[in-house]
Amino acid sequence: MDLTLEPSEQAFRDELRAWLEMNNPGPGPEGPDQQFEFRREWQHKLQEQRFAGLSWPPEFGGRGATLMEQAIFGEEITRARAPMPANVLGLVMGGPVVIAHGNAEQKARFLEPILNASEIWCQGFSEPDAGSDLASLKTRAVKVDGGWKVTGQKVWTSLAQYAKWMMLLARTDPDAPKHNGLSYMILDMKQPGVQVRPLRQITGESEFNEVFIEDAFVPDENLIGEVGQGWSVGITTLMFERAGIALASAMTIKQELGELATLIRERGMDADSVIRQRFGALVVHAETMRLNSYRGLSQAIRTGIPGPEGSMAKIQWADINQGLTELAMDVKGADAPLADPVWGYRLLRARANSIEGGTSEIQRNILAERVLGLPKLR
Amino acid sequence: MDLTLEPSEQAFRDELRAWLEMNNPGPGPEGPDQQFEFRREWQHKLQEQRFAGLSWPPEFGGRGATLMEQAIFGEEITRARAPMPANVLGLVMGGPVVIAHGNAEQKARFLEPILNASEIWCQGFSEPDAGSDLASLKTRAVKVDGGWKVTGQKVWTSLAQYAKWMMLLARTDPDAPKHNGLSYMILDMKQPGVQVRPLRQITGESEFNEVFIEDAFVPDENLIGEVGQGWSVGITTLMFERAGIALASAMTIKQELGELATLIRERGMDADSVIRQRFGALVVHAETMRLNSYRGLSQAIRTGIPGPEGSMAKIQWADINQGLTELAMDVKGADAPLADPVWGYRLLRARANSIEGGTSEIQRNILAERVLGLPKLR
Amino acid sequence: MRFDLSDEQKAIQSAARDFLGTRYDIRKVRELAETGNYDVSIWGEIADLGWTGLAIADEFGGQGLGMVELAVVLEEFGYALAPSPFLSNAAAGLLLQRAGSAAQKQRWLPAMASGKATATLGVLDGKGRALVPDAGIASVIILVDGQAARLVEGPVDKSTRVETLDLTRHYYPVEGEDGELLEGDVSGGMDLAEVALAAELVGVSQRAMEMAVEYAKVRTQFGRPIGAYQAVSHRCSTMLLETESARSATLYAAWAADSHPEAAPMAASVAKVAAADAGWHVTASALQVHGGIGFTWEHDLHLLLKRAKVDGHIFGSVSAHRERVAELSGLPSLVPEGVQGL
Amino acid sequence: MRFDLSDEQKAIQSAARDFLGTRYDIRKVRELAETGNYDVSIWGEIADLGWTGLAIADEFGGQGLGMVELAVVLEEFGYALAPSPFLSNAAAGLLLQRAGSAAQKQRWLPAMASGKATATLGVLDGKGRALVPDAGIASVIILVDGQAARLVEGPVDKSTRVETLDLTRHYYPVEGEDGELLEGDVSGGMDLAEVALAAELVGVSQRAMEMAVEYAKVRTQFGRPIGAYQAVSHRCSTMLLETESARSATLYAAWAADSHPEAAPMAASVAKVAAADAGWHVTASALQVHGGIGFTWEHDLHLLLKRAKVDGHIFGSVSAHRERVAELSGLPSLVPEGVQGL
Repeated sequence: MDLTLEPSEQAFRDELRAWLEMNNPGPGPEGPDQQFEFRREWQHKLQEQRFAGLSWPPEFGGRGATLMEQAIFGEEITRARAPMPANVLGLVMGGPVVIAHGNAEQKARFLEPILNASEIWCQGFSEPDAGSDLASLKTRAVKVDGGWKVTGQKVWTSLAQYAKWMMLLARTDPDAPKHNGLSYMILDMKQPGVQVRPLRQITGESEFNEVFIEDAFVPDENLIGEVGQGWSVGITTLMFERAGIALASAMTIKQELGELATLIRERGMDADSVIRQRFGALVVHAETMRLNSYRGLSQAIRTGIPGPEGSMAKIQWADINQGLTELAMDVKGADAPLADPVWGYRLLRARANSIEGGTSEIQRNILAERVLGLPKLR
Repeated sequence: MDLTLEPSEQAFRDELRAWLEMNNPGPGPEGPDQQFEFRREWQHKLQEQRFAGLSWPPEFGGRGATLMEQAIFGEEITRARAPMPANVLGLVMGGPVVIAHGNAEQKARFLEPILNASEIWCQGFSEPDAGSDLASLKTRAVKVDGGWKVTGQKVWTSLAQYAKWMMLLARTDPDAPKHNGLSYMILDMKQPGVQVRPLRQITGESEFNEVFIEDAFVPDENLIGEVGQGWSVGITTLMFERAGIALASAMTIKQELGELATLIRERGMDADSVIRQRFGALVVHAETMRLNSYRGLSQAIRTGIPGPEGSMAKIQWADINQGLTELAMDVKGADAPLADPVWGYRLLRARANSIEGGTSEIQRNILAERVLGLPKLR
Repeated sequence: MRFDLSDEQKAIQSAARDFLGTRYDIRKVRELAETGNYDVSIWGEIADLGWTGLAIADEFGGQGLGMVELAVVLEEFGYALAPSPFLSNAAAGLLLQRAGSAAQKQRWLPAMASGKATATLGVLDGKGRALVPDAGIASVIILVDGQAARLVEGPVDKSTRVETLDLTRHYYPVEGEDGELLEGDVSGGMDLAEVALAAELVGVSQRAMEMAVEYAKVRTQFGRPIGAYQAVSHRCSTMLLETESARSATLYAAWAADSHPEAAPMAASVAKVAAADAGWHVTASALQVHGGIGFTWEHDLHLLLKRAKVDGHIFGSVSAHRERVAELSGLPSLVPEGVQGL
Repeated sequence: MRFDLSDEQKAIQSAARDFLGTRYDIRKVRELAETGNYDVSIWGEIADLGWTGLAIADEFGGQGLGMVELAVVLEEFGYALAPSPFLSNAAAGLLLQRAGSAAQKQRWLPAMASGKATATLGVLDGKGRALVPDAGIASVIILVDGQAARLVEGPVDKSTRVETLDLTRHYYPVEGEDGELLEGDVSGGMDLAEVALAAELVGVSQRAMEMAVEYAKVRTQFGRPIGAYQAVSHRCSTMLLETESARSATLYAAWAADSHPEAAPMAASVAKVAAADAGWHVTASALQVHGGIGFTWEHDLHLLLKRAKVDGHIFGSVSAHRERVAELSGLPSLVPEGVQGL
């Protein structure tokens, strides 16, 4: 039991923190397109220090950072309230998949444009009828000469409007058992068979898109891994993504609890013991989430792979966000109804936290089946 | 929408209330056996006014009370903190079953001794392996000359130590689908094949028993209804029992909330706004439980049968009892650990409330399937 | 005893469900919400149906029916999520009738009963401001300040409308200093207003629950309708329990207001707390049942969710009513009067 | 960074699990509980293993190990539900070592390290009384009163033992006026005591969770193991989440106490709240999973449930620690010091 950082990790953190203090570009412009271009610039800046391809091996332009360094990066960039790089999905998921499962040509073709944000990536896994039950996805890829013809619909696709490439899970064998018939391929978004429609959320903004795919073409050379191996190619990246995100999420929550404390004081509610107890309970919950995440990270560092215990922090994250935004409403009292880009927005946004990235119900199934060994419902 | 009582109901309540004021014997002696004899006397006293056989038709010695009058009785006897009659299960379940499904000889044989408490009844439904899944019970009744040989084990059998008769659900056809193979019979507890063992609870007391039945004999004339019809004979009584109990339970909760308010004041916690909010929330919950029960009663009066909505009050009852006893512990603070026949006892006893009489999980299944029409899990 | 609507009350309920279901079809609701309008023509029809005067006494040209009948109609307005000043007008009418002087009542109630004038109601916060629904179209604005209330003539300038979470109702900030005092039973009148609000919330909850249950029956994942999984079905059971509890509490409070005045204050606070809690819990829970689709603007659920959240913060606060329930149930307040207040 | 036990710490854990599992087999625990005894012979073995001096400095004859090692052993005492003065003695030792004078430490710690003397700890309530575990056998009783603590010599008369919900530990009411003052860091010492208590509660929760999960795998109703139903499996997931959260918080607080003192006060309060809440929620939830059988005296679960409940009410109150967390997280207390206090 030793939570101190290694000297090299400490050095990495200090260097990163100092660099962020000098280079943090701030929140950037309003407007989604302007914001996106701003983040593209920011990615260039990050990549000058090899912070964009943080986890990538040096031979592909990365920094070869350890899991611990990746976690530190997530924490620090959040702490600094610095923006995320534009091509975040390519950096965190697409690139690592190509590196792990791609061939030499694919590496040569795809990696560099991810790093320099000249080609943006999005992820095409979820479908309208395949949410929690992702493996039931229906988008079909039919073999044709030189490649595949793809037809189907994807949903919750962030960055699709900017993306050149989609990480696509499609069904290449409709007769195989459901996980086995899937393949992982890289779809060119800039072709007539691909239509992107923004999906407006209850918050009013559009973080996500629907993508309608009709007879779009994927050449053979864009298949990653073997035909029928798409599930295992795609799913491992999701676990690493979660482990990396947990600590950054805990930092965000800490910041928001700090803002909530400010709100409580400003509203003169800091003498109200009911509010204080609710706030204290949230902080306790947030601290245990942070510590659970550290424990999970520590385990992942030793075993090489994040465990199903990560579902705990995911459940906690949603619960805490929902609880803290509800408390903020009660603190605002008679002003709670007013549209408010901070707390009003967050209240609504938090409702999705128990759905996105695997519902809390699915996370509880994972804990029950994979950690506790309880029987799966058949 | 009119919650005023009919003049006849008002008169019944006033008469009952006045009578209870004059005749309430108080809590009675310590010691289970002395207490039981005291309640036997009390039943005699009640039956002088035909309050014991309250719901029974006058020709069988009852008062022919309406559902509303039964509910008033439950509320008033609870309000007066008067004891329950000794033969409560015979009065509320055994007698009504015999009246509804028994033949003339059975009515002549069984009813009078229930009313005068000379023969106590207990209920033999639950078994160690048949709790929530009651219909899977295994106690077997094998046809022999002139009756049935019964072997099995029953559990959670209150009053078994005093009982002459058990309302027994036993499997008479092991090959029939599980609900269809059951029959309802009346077992003589005073025979060598029946052993009663008290079941000690976590509270330290023994409200219940285990009953071990080995080759006990039930004569043909003690079969109630048809062979194989036991499930429908037995189960209807449970629904009526619940409707009658709900209002009395709401009254008990009201009394306990009153005692809790006293505790809060005595402990000087009545200026603590956290305690006040928790208390207020419990009162709101208790009021809605009471009102839900009234609504359920009102519906049962019109339709003649209590509906599945009764599961709502059952869930609430358990939640409220558990919540209010936990609040009492927090009010007691540093004294909470001390053994306390009031709050310490109730804290432990309340844990069973979400299990006994159908777990809260089963009640939620009932609401989902029978009120909301959601699909049953297969 | 009949803890249920009478045949006459059921007829009102059914008429309201039919009328509002056609006039405020959910596409219409969405259109009005997104354009920030009410539909004035429907208001005329509502007045013609006599609902604007439902609980206003005969002598003022109303129907002289009770709080139960009004609650029945209000639940349907909530169920339909009608963008309409019906709630604010009804609540103000209740308060005016209970607490206004003879002259005030004579002046305003007949016009309100006929639908020619509308009134509204706001509760002042600590800084002398209130967020008042529909103040931009109301002829009368009643501002409540603790146990006192004042009447000012409206409407306020429509351009002062502020954006709230709830797209289906229009709010205006109003400062409250002047105005004629209402000298009667303001507290009793506010209790009626809270019951009216609770009734609307019951309707909102009912609608959200029905949507969730319907979806749980048809949405299939892992080879089963999701409603067959206890994570979903028990969630729906809890929604039922909260909605029915709020309904029981509201009907009882409405009945008590009409027929059992000594129970009315406690009953009103219980209804307020139960309905406000149910409103948020049930709509948020319905969103969870729907998963991602429930988080989209295109789906109608968010309109209910937002109405429920805002409804939980207008008039008195839920915690103040919980406090009042404690106070009326054996824990007399230790705080000098006036410091708390609803 | 290693948020997990070192190999050495794991060896201690495994030794403790093995030793306590044999010495405090659950039948033995039940027998001791029902007869109201501890087993003195086991205490001698515990001392021989060096656990009585685990966290006592070398200079006083202890092992000089850290709070993490002590927490590891305490979790196993909780898991075994050992009827033993180990917790009270350890907690008092931590406080004495942190807050005692050189003379006080010299006088008592060596005897405690060797197991020849035991100490205990109680927190005075508003009336100057404390419910003190194991005061009937302790040579030293430390009574904490806000930020002050006094040391009195024990033991108290064994006949003054009072019955509590927890059958596995012995409590005595002690009045606290006299005694030598502890002049050092009482607050820091109490934080250590709370972490010790939290560690025990983690063990209690772990045991209850394991029992529930095991039962859910073998108990069949409606043709399936009940653990296949989400009403049960999700309940078990929540038990896991609460138990692991309490464990993370406790290990962190123990590590902070040893290695990161500026984080120690907050970490101790977080651990206290998380572990006390988990203790009751998990044991009560385990009872629900067991159904009727879990409500019987014959089943072992109630021994855990009762220990958890009582543990949640000794030392500082959970709400006082929640308040302290708020205070340390951006909401400075507005109440003059000394009015609240843990």
